[in-house]
Amino acid sequence: MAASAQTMAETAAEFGLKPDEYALIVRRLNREPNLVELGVFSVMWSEHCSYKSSRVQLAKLPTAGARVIQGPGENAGVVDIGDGQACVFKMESHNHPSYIEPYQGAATGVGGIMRDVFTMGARPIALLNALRFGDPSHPKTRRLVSGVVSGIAGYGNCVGVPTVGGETNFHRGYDGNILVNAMCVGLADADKIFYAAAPAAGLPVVYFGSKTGRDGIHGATMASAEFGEDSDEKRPTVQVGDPFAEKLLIEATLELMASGAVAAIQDMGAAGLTSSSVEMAGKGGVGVELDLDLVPQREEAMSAYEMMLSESQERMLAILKPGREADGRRIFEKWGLDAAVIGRTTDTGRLVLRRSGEVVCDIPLAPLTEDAPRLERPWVEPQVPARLDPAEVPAPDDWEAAVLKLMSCPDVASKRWVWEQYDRHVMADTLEESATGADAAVVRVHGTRKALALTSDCTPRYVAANPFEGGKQAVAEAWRNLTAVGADPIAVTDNLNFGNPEKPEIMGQIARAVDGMAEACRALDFPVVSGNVSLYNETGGAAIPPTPTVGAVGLIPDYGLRADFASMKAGQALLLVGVSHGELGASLYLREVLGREAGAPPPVDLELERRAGDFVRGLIRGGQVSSVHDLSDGGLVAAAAEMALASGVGVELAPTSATHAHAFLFGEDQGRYLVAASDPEPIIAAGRAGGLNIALAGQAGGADFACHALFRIPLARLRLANEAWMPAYMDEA
Amino acid sequence: MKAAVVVFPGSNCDRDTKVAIERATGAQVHMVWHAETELPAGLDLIVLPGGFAYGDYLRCGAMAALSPVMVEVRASAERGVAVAGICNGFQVLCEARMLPGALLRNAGLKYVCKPVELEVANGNTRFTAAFGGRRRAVMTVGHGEGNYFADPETLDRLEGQGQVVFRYRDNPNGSARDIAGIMSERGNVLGMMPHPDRAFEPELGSSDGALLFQSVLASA
Amino acid sequence: MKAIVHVFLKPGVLDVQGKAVESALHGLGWTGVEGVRIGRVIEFDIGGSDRAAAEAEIRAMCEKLLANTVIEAYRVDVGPAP
Amino acid sequence: MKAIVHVFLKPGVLDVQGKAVESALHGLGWTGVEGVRIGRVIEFDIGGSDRAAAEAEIRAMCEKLLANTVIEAYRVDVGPAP
Ligand SMILES: Nc1ncnc2c1ncn2[C@@H]1O[C@H](COP(=O)(O)OP(=O)(O)O)[C@@H](O)[C@H]1O
Ligand SMILES: [Mg+2]
Repeated sequence: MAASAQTMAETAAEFGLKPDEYALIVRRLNREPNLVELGVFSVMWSEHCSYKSSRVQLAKLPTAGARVIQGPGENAGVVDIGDGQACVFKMESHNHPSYIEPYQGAATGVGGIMRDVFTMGARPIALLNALRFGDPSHPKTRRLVSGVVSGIAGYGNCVGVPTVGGETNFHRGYDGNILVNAMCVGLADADKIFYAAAPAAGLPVVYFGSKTGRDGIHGATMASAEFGEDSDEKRPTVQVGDPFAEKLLIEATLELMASGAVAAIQDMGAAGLTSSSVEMAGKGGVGVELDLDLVPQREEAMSAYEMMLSESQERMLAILKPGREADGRRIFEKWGLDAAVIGRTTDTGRLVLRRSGEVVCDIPLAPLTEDAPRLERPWVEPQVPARLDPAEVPAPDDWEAAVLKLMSCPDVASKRWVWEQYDRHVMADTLEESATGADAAVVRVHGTRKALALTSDCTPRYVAANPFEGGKQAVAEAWRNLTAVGADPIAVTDNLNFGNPEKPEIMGQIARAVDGMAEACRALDFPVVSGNVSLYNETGGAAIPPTPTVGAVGLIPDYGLRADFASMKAGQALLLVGVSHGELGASLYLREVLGREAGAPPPVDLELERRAGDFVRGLIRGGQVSSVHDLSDGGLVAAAAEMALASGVGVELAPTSATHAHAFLFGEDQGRYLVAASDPEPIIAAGRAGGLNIALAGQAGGADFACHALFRIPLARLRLANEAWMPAYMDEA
Repeated sequence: MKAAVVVFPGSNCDRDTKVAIERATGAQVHMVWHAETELPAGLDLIVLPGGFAYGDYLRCGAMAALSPVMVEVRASAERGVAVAGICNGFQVLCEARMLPGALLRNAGLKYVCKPVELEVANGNTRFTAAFGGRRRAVMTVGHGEGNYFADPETLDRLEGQGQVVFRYRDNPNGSARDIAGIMSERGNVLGMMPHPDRAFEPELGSSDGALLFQSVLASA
Repeated sequence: MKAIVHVFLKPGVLDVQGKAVESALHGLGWTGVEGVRIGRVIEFDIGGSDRAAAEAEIRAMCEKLLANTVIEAYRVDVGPAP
Repeated sequence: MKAIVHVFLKPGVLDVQGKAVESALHGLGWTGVEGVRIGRVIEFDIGGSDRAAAEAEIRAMCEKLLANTVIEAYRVDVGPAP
């Protein structure tokens, strides 16, 4: 600790602090920090904890709404779902750790996001995950897929929370930086939400959960650093998850909350003990004193620095009400958890740490949060391509081959190989999930007729082509997916995955994508209540495609009136709701069949989006239709094919536009739905009366997926094309 | 009917099982913590639920089989009380040697979660009487170690004595002779990998699991 | 003293994991590899200095918990403390 | 020749199984047991008779497949064919 000023400034640079940031610390302290203090500042001011590059951008997102109980700023967002109940949810990334050690990286990602949810008093009831991998032919991809999927399964299955949905994409843009975004949804009583702010001085600070080891020291700063060629050397930072400990932690935490002993509570996530204690004290405007000797330790001779920065998993910090230590002791003993009172809140406004009787850190708390850098990073307007005229895009030479190619391409092919490894049914309230053929997962609110609809969406190729439209589209698609099962969309969580924000082009992607998301959220009354930012997703200077993942929650008042796309019946008419211009820019047809990535993505008309959605939801709620599918990747062909496969009934498509049949069939125009109807006339009339485009697009029946003269494919063949790709790929030695 | 569901640290189908029994039979269901050394009096059914007791570390069910409450569970079984182990509970019963054989890693080496079609191989048991001669049932499985193993003589004996209660119609895990569920010689201890506790009403895709609990009710 | 316990599946029990590893090794070009078996090894320290007594204790642990003798066989080695 | 590969978590990496087994053994009354670590052992036959060459091959197999070197360390023993 007796390092010279010179050395400490150098260490600061190694910790990722910029010279001006270091100077600010010295000014605030009126002296040089010691190593522990420097460590505390460096993690609190890291991108991961401080959101220094993105805060200005995030401020643009709408966060208020009639149902919002808690917006961004706590561990998770909270929305009102009626009857005194609340839904608590958030999404978080574990990208870098999953690339380094896919199983543990993904597993601890799931563990971390669950802790954010039960920390607020909610029982986790569903998990989703949004995964982006590199090109299937990249030598690392298969191993990463296999490790990530078994890590998610290994953790979620053991804890006993169903993994009900998600997405899996492949693109060479993720070769060196995969994305693992996990979302957790929980249920709580609206009047029993728990927060992090320490309410007063003089209260005991209790540590409980697993012991502290040297896991992931500096993980939070690692998550904010670009990968170099030496990323294999960053190994010691790998954290190992213990889902069994997490399960005990959930039960113990909820029991402790129910006992009335908890005044404030916070999980130890990134930057563990540092960020949890700083945030609890900081939010409550009090100080905190910890005696680190009392922290349950797994390894010998840990320094104060190591203990403060350890990212050992499955740990919690709680501030108890006066005199309630005995409740804690009883509950921790029952669940076999390590626990200790490690300190108290104070009225000094300072963070004071002791180790072996010595004060090893004594700094004011305010600068850690208030002075955290908030950067107005420079950005440039992204270059966006012009709209692609359908007339300039060739039709397929071989229609049948094109349809089969599309349905078996990695992004569209069935992900059964993935989701069959996830327990989707535990808790016995899952109604729709990955396997059942529905645009959103549907999970009952236990013991009621209500259900939550859950989805996660982003189309990175759109965002790459036009960040603003792509950002809008991600939100609109999430809203549409919730609508397609009959839910009222309520609120959004997001995970902004981008490259290095110090580059103005990347900052431009962030700024415009967030603008697009904000516009869509406003237009659709779809506030953002929580989220996470993951930057520096670059290797060797190449950034990932911009990927602002949107997770969303909707409410179904009575799950008896909902829709899926697996119940279409022979003889039903297929109605297409929405406007079709034949947008082929940035489409899957272009990429997978023609091998081109070009053109503007389909624009989203938010006003039409809303009208079409409200109309379709009305049909579902009125019991007029029960089989609905939104149109997205692969356009009408993919949507109709998926309905046919899920329902086990053939479809004969009837292109309404004679010109450019391929643009009509493969175009990815937004704001559209396919609806199966036994009595189509009144629906068409009602739609048109409401000013909507609605037309007959096909007929269900037979055993083929067909479109008049263009193609006729037996369902069995289509199914094989759709199902075979992933198992064949994963089982290749 | 009076039933108990044992809760081990790491059980995660305990609530599901309670709800399933209540909805299927109207029975009163007690939750019994694994550290208890006594069970409620007058039980007609004890269920060891699914989950990952003790994290399934070392071997699935191994540590749970040594839990204090298992002494009473065994004693109750010896007195003829119906005991059912579902999924992880089946693993616990095998580890406790209350049922023969063992559950190995799935042949596909992966956790598998999916609906399976079952053959009711013995419809004349305390656990299947309410199937009323129905030979088919649908439930879901969700496990990584459900590959039933026993030596050939044991398998012959199980088959010969009608102790095979359920079979898979399309084996998801490599189980010997497609076995999905077996019972003890005396017929009062059942172990099965599929989840009747996730198949108790049509909204869940099947209500066949309710018949299992109703069978026990009828014999109570 | 240091205890080392090896636990393997008994010969009649198909070692699916061993089989999978064997075919993966073949796929990677190591075609000469045969008879792959995968087991568990459990190491721990145990007090006392009477080797025979320790070994008896450890066998009892195996019978009770560390191995499932329906499907597994075990081997116990006791050495001096490391 | 016979290859025996032991794979253990590197020091400092949380061994969740070891931790669980240790507390179970304590619960069963074996309170003197400490420092339980659980690993994998992989045994197989490998052709040839050049011990050093075989060992190099087996190390390559460990790096490529048998061990996850991010969190695990391994030890290779080669002996004569059984
Ligand atoms: N992209 C985003 N959009 C909205 N809110 C965000 C976003 N990113 C982070 N937040 C909010 O900022 C707060 C801090 O986030 P984070 O540090 O990830 O939480 P934690 O420390 O609990 O993991 C949370 O309330 C989170 O919801
Ligand atoms: Mg948190």
